[in-house]
Amino acid sequence: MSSATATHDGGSASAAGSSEAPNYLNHQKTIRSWLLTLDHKRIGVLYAVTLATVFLIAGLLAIAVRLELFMPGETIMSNDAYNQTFTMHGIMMVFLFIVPSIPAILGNFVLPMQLGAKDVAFPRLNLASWYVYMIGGALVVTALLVGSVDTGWTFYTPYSSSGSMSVLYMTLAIFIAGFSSIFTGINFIVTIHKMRAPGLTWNRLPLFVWGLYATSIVMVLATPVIGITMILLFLERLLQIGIFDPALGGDPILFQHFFWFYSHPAVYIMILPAFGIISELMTAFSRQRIFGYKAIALSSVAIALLGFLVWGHHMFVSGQSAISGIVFSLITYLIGIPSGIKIFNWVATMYKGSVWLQTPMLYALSFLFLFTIGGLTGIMVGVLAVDVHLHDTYYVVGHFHYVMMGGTVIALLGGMHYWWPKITGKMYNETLGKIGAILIFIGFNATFFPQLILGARGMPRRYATYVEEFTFLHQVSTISSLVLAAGLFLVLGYMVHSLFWGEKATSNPWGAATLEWTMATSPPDPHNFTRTPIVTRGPYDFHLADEVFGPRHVGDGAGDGATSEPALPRETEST
Amino acid sequence: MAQGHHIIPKKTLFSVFATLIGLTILTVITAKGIDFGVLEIPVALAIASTKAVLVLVFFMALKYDSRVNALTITVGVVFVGIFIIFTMLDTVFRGDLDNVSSITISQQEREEEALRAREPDAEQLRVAPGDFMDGDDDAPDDES
Amino acid sequence: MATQTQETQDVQAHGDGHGHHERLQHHFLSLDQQFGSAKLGMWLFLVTELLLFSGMFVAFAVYLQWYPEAFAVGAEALDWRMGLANTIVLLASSLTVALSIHFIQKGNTKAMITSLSATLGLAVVFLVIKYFEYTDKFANGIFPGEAFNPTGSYAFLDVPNAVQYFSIYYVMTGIHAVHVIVGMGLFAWLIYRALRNHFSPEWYTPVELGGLYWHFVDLIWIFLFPLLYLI
Amino acid sequence: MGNSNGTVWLPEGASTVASEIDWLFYFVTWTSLAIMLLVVGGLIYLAYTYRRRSADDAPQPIKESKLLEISWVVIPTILVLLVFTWGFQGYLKLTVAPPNAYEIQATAFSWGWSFDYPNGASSNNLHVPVDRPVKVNMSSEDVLHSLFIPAFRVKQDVLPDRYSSVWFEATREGEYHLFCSEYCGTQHAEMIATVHVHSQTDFNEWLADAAMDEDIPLPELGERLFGQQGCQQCHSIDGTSGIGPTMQGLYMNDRLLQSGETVTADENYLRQMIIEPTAQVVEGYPAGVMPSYARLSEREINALVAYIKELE
Repeated sequence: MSSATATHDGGSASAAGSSEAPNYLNHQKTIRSWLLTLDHKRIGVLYAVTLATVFLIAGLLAIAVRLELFMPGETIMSNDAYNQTFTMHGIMMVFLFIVPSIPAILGNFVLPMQLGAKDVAFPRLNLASWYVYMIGGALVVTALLVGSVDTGWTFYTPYSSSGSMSVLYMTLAIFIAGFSSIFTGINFIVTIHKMRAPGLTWNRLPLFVWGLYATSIVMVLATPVIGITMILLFLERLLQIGIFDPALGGDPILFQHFFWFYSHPAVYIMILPAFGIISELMTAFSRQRIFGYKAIALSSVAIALLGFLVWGHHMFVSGQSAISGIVFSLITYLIGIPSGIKIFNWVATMYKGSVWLQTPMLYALSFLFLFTIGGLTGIMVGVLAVDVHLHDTYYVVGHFHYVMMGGTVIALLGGMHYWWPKITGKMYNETLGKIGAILIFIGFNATFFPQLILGARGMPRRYATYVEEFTFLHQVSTISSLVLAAGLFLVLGYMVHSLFWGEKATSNPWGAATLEWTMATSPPDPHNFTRTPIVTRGPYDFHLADEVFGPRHVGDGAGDGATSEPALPRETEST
Repeated sequence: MAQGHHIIPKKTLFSVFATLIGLTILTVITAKGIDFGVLEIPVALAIASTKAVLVLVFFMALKYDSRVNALTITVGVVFVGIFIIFTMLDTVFRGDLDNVSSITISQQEREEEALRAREPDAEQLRVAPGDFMDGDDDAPDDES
Repeated sequence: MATQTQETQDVQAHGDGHGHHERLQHHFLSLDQQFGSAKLGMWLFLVTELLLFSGMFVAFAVYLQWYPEAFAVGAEALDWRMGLANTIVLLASSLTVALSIHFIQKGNTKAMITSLSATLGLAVVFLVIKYFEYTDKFANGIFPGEAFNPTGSYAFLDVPNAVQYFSIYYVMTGIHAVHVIVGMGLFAWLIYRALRNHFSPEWYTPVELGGLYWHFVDLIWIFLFPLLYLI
Repeated sequence: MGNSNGTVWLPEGASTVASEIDWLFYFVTWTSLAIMLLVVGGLIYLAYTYRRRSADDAPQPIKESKLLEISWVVIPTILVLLVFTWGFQGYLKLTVAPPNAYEIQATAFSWGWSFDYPNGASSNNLHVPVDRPVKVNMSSEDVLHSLFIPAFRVKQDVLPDRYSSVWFEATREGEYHLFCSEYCGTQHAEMIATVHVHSQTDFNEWLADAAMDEDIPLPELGERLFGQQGCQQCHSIDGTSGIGPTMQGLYMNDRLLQSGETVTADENYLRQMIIEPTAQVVEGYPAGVMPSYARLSEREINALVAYIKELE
């Protein structure tokens, strides 16, 4: 089977044979078999389809926002409509798209295979998480149809607790959708702890697994807090319980603490799995062991835990005490350091490698560029005195789009291209892929870099209109957003095309060395592997990967004599 | 079967239960009978935490269980602590730089009213906004 | 631990048909792995529950520090004897749950069923006491939020910010009570399965997990009692 | 607005703290740019130098450099701690108002601002004197708002039921934007006011003028003006005689003038006496003491007359 097959980039004959074998896509064909599936791969696909739809809707809302801002004054919609539009854009993008995106789609699909497991630990819980997500999503749509939610995705009280009743649906929706995250988080942690294949030690875990592990910790610890926050907000709106509304003796700043205790770590829910993907891409397309495996793996966990100690940096001008402002600011910087370590390590991974600039690698490189800007602008808004000026301006809008979209979405796109052959068994069009990646890179920068300047010049966020002097930069941003949209539609187009007319994929088109490529077919068997793999090397030990390069390379490396018995990967030599 | 299936003797279970009941009565006695002043809450929390540890260790069998489970719940407790401490870092010190008042306007008005009631003639007791911004002062000086 | 002899056949169905224990799901290698996974999953779930409650504890701590007088008055209005009774009831139910696991580990299904039924009964007692507490308060206009309008013997509660105390009281005890009700459903289901002889000393995971859940409900109450009734 | 356009990134700075914050902003920006160049340069160089030449490339694993790894932990740490310290010091400067600051009360509401001055003046725009520390004490009538003056580099949320404050010292006369930067509902984007920075003289003049509010009823405005303009120093309202005659019961009373004539103190008389006090001086009071109040606006004069009419 595939484990023993040398599959070079050009592909090998064995792949043709595997198309006859039953795979997870074709072994059952009814709609029922999809909706009741317990297979993590199928659940990943269900999520992929759902989340693509959400991304499309929320993206169109973003275009509407940009069009309204093309000129000062009313362009295409009233202030009220604008407020509802950006609120829906925020809520859908954050709660329904970015938070679940990478873990639910790629995490679900790849994680058990990278661990050499047949499935996640709790397949039923996994399916339940998708249904819970769908219920939450349906409630969001209900809130949209029933009334006007215009609170912004942050729901700051007392505006949210005194306004329209449809806030009730929205809080309920987010409460319920939160369980989807919790289920996924619990599932992944248990899976990583308990379901690793024989020989797969913690030091041999692929970095995507480490990223998902760190993410899951945050999901488990942070998501319940948004749950209770939403319950309290719900009761505040319904019964006026007076916890957050100052008119009733409550404290609006307390709400912000509750909200950001979840929502700041949520930023790490979004970015940590992206880090994982980038690690996979950098090493696979450099065909070089990742530089600083331990540093990258542990910095993910460090970021996940430190990420809980910095929420107050969203509140520097809220009126919280100065002492907490100072503490939060200091810890914010400490978090910048592990992020920096990762970037330097990724760049260094290419050193003496064999860098192959395929589409996924283009996304990885563009991630490095965009995320560095996102991170450095993050340092800027962490500076107490400067943040006073930049807080709640377009600088912040630009910053978090660089992190969330330039980081997470770009990594997701890279990951989708990378695992596309595994998921669908088809190759996408490489030329169109490269054009799309470049178009998105240019469109993205031209959309959001002007927003950084706008913000620093004093343009507040959430403005349906603005003073004349900001017009030019807004127009640049709006026009570029259409370029960005064109790039994304191009990707959608050739991906869908490849589903039907794409070239058949070999089991390991990239020559990657992790288990899902070396041990599974494309698309994989319903149970991932026909035999449970036994792991004898680190995930990026290309020089030991007989499955990738064939036995001729064995022994080339520094005479370590690695043949069949588990030569410990180098990272594990020192403790 | 192997680990995780330790059978806890009935005797252990009953003695833990007895201790828990004892501690419950102790917490009532300390709260209702003895005045600890500011230590009232710490004492009550200390007793409650002891009870919680007993439940975790014996009833929930963490003593005999995989250490990962104990670590899991410990991390949870630590983060609850972080949530409480970091939030209170704000609420306790709110207004420490005078750019935000430490108490609400309603509270200021109530205190103002209380002062008036005490000394109805003192016209100049009107409290100006900002008078309460430096924190702990309960009220403006009566003698002015 | 994991053996290296792997099945080669393609398995369609989940659960059984492997020649292993009938309770072993296909994606686990052993019952031990399956049991350990379930337990770790349960502990993680309890952590999420803990953080759910933590929000209320934060609100409690903040308002206690801001308005100690109002909180003292509020606690005064609660009947600590009822709180104490409920504490003892919950501790006893924790004991019976722990005993039920002890019994099934020894293969004594009948004693396990008795213990589980006792737990269910104690949960009912808890809710009945809670019911009397709530109705007494409601009758005197003590509601959470805007409707808060203490009358009768509770008129002394008409002080600023007492409403915060009772809002937090109702939210905390209310969500706790919801957990008790869920627990009752859980025990009813466990008793039903036990009656049908589903559990054995080799496999009693649901009892173990139900037990952990119930102990957690008890844990929360251990903190609620002194904080709400005694301070 | 303002006198210049500032730099590429930042608007014109018109307060004492602006230059320091701008310096910090540009320090971080240039350092970031340097790091960016390092990352992007390294990225392009490595991606090109080690580009894949054949599908069979099988590079050997490299040894990791401990020195390199330590250096990219230590150097950023030093940098961020430096920036933190500066940011923290700047924050203290931004937050702690000098004790001699001129205080203005601000009320934010959906969707506008009301600035109240010690002399009773009130305005929807913020007027401040140049070169003098100003502290704005704020509270909100409904939801959260935030006062943001980009040119001054200051911002502070405005809370309901709690006072917060912001201070600044404007360094340049001109007009600047004042935005609400905390989302507050439908017209959030229109909750814009203007900051007028005046010279001290102009400010005093504006202040005196502004004390005449347009929205309040005439008698009430009159009462306020009566106090603000110093009328009460000479004219009592309770019948006692001061430097000037009391205003109590004055309206429609017959007045014996120094000239010996008698006039009825009707509206016209009152008007004239405000504008031209020496014209018809009442017997028993010195002439020429009272200055002319012709600088008051028509409405203000009407207000004073209306007020006096009510003093029976």
